[in-house]
Amino acid sequence: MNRYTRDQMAARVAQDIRDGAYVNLGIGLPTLVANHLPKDREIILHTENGLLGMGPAPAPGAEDPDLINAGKQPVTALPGASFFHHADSFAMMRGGHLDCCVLGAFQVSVEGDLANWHTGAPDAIPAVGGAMDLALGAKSVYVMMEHLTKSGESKIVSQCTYPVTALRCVSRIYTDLAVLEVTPRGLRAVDIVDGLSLPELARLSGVAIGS
Amino acid sequence: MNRYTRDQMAARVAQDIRDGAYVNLGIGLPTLVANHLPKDREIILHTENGLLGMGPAPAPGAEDPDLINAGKQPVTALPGASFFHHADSFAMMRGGHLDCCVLGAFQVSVEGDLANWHTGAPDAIPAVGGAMDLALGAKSVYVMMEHLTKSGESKIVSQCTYPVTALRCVSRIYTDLAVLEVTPRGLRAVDIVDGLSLPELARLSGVAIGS
Amino acid sequence: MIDKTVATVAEAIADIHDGATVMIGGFGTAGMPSELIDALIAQGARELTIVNNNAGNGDVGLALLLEAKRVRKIICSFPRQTDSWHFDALYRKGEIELELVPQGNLAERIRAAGAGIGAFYTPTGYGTLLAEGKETREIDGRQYVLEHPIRADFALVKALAGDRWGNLVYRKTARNFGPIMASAARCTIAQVQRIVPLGALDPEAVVTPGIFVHRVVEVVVEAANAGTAPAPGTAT
Amino acid sequence: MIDKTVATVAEAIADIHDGATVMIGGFGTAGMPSELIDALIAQGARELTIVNNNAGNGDVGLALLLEAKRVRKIICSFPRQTDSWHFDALYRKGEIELELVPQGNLAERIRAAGAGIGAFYTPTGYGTLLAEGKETREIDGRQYVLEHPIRADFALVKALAGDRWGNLVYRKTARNFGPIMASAARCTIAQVQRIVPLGALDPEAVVTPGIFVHRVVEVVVEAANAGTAPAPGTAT
Repeated sequence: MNRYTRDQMAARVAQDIRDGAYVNLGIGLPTLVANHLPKDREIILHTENGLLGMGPAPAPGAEDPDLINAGKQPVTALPGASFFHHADSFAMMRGGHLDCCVLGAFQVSVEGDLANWHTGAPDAIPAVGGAMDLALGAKSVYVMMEHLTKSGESKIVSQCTYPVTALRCVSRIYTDLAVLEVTPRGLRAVDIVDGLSLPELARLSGVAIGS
Repeated sequence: MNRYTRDQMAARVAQDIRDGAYVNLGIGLPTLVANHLPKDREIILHTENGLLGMGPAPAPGAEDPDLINAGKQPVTALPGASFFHHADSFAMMRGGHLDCCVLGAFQVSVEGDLANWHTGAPDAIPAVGGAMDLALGAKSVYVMMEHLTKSGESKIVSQCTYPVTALRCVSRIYTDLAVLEVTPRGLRAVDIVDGLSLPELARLSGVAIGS
Repeated sequence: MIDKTVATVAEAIADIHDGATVMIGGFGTAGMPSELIDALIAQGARELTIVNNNAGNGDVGLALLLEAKRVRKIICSFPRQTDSWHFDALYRKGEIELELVPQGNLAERIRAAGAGIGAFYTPTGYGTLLAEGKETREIDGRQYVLEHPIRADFALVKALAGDRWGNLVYRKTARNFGPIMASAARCTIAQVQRIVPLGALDPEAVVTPGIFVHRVVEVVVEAANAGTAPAPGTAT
Repeated sequence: MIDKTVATVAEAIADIHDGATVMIGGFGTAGMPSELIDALIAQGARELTIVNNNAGNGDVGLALLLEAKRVRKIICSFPRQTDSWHFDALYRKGEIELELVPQGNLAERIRAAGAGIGAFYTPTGYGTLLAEGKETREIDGRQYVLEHPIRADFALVKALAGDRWGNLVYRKTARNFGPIMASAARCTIAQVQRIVPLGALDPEAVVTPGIFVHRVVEVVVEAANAGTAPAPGTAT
C-alpha cells in the first residue's frame, strides 16, 4: 500500500495554510510543517510560551535558553515578533485569534472529537500542557497522524476510547493515507493516496467516509 | 463652631498614609492630599487610567494631552513610573494591591457603606467611572467630606439613602469636624475639632459615636 | 506578504455597517482616534452601538458622532462630564440608550471577550443599582456579580506607532482601553502617528501584538495638534 | 524611601514557612528562578504546595526541591517530561499530590487571583476528565467550565532587570508565567540579573509594575551560565 511520507503530509498541511495566517504548530509531527510553508506566503507562527513571529531553529552554537518553543527547543524570533506573558498568550488561543493550529492525535472521531493528551493507561503520568486550549481555540484545527496504529487499528473512530482533549474541534485530518474533512454530515475524503480506493479507505478506517 | 479647613483635612489624611504605600486619590477634595504628603515618605500614586508613579501637575505650557489623571487633568510621571492598560489597571484595584484610596462621598453609613456616585435624583444623568472599583479594591478606603450638607443634615447616616457605591468598604472618615474610624462595633472618634465635644459630635451626626 | 497598512482613514472604516457595535479607544480625549471617528461620521453608518469609557467631550470625535445622531446605544462608565453636552441633550430627549458599567467591569468585560472567557464573577457593583437583576454568588465569603463579555464588530484605536503586521505601541496614558479593545473586535482598526518598518518595534515592548489588529493607518499630526487639550477638572 | 532590594537570596526567601503555597515562574528552565529555589532548599521549608507549569527538569531548581521531599502537592499542566525523573519517582510512589490543570486555565486562574476575579467560565477542558465534578454552564450556545483563582503565599520569579520600586522587565520567552504569578502572591520575590537605578526602565516597557513585587535580589550570572541548556524535544 502506498503511503504519504511524513514530509508529504507536512507539505500537504502547509498548502492549506493561507498567506497571512496566525498558526500554532503542536509538538512532534506538526513541527515538520514549518519546513514546508510556501515561500511566497508570510505565515506567523505562535508558540504558547509567549512569542508571535517565531523563526526557525538557530544555528548550532547560537541557541538562547531564554528563547524556546512549547517543545522547549531553541528557536529564533523574526523581525516583527512580540513577546508576552502566559495569560495573554492563552487569551490569543482561547479568544479565537489563531487561524489554525496543527496537532498530533491518538484518535479523532467522525464528529471531530480529539484525543491527544492521555492514553488512559492506569499507570501513565498524566500531562496536558496547552493541548486542550489549542484544540478549542484556533479557528481551524488540523490533525496530523498516522492513519493506523502499529497493530493496524484505525485512529479515526466512531467515538474516542481514549480520554478526549476537546469535543467537535477538528476541521481536517491529514494522515499517511488521506486528507479528510470533518463535516456536519460526517467525514469527507479530500485526497486519497494513489492506489487506494474510497471504499477501501473507509474499510480500513472502520467508519463511513463520503466523497 | 470650629472646622478643619480643607487643607487641614488633607494634611490629616496624608499623615495616615505610610511610607511606601500605593495610593489612589479620587477626584475633587481627595486630590488635595497630594500637596500634603510628608516629604520624608515615598508614596506611589496610582491613577486608574493607567499610570503608577504619578507626579505633580506640569509647569504651565508643559502639559501633555497623553499624560493625564482620572480627572483628565494634566499630570507628570516620576522616575520609576509605569504605564499599563485599563484591564491591568483595574486588576491592581480589584485584586487588592492598592494600600489605600481616598474618596469623596455624599454619605457614609455607620457600617462603612459608601454612597458617592449618584444622588438618585430622577433627572440626573448617572455616571459611575471607577468609583465602585476603588471603593472595594483598596486595602483601606478613606473618605474625605464635609460633615454636614449645606442644609445641615449629617452625611454620616445609619443607612445610606443615596444609591450605594459599595457595601462595608470605608475604613476611616475625615470631615471638617472629626476623624472617625469604622469598627465592627460602630464609629469611633479618633480626632475631634477643638471646642466640639463627643456628645455634641454624635448629636450633629445623628448616629452613635464611641471614643 | 502581510500588509495591514491602508492609505486613508476613509478606506480603513469603509465597511462599518449600520447597526454595528464599535469600540472606540480613549479616556476622554487621550487615546481617542479622532480622525477615524471623523471618517466614520463622513461615511454615514447609522444605528451604531458605541463602547467607550465616556460619552464624548466638547465638540470633537465621539461627541460629534453623537451629535450627528448615528448612535443608538452607548456602553460606557462615565457619560456625564462638564463638556458632554451632546450626549446630555440626546439622553434627556430619550434619543440614546445608555448602558452604564463600572469602569473596571467595563475593562474586564472587554478583556473577557478578547480572551474567550464566557463570563466572570466580579466583586465590583455588588449590592448596587448597577447589579440589579444580575446573578450573584458568594465565593470564599465574598459577594460577586456575574458579568458577561462585551464583543464588537469593529474597534477603533489610536496608537503611537505600528508596523505592517499590526504590532502597536502606545504613548503614556493614551494606552488606556486600546489594547483590550483591539482584542475584543472582529476587525480592529488602528490609527498611528507613524508606520514603522517591520522589526523597528522592540519585541519586548510591543503592547498590542499584530494578531489583534487588522488595519493600520497613518494619521499625520501637526506637532501643535498632537492631541486635543484636555478639559481640566472634568471627572473620570 | 522605598527600597525593595535585598542583599542575598537567603534573606529574600527566609520567611517562607512550612505548608506555604509557592508559585515558581518558568516554563521548563526558561525563567526558572533557580538561585531562589536553591536558597529555598537550603532554608528547609517543608510541606510546600508548588505552582509551576512543569514538575522539574533534570537535576536543577524545582527538580531538586522535589527530590529533597519538600513538596506535598504540585499544581501544574505538564509534569511528565523526558527529564522529570524526580517527579516521576515521587508520583509513582504516591509521595506527591498532583493537581493537573490545562495550561491556559492554569494561567487564567493565576491571573484571576491577581485581578480579584472570584471565578470564571472557561471553554477549556469542557467534556474532559479534567473537568469532572466541576460546574458547567452553556453561554450563548457554547459550553464552559467554572474555574477558581489560584492564590499563593509567595511567588518566586526570574526577570532580566528590576529597580528599587520592584518594576521588572523580562527576557524573551523567559517572561512566561512571571508577570501573572507576581500579581497573585501575597509576597513576590524576584531574582534579577541586574538591579538598575530608578528611572532606568522605560515606563512604556515595564512588564511588571512594582506594586506586584515585594523583594528584588540581584543574582550575578556568568555569561556562559546565563541559563541552563534546554533539553531538546521534551514536550510542553
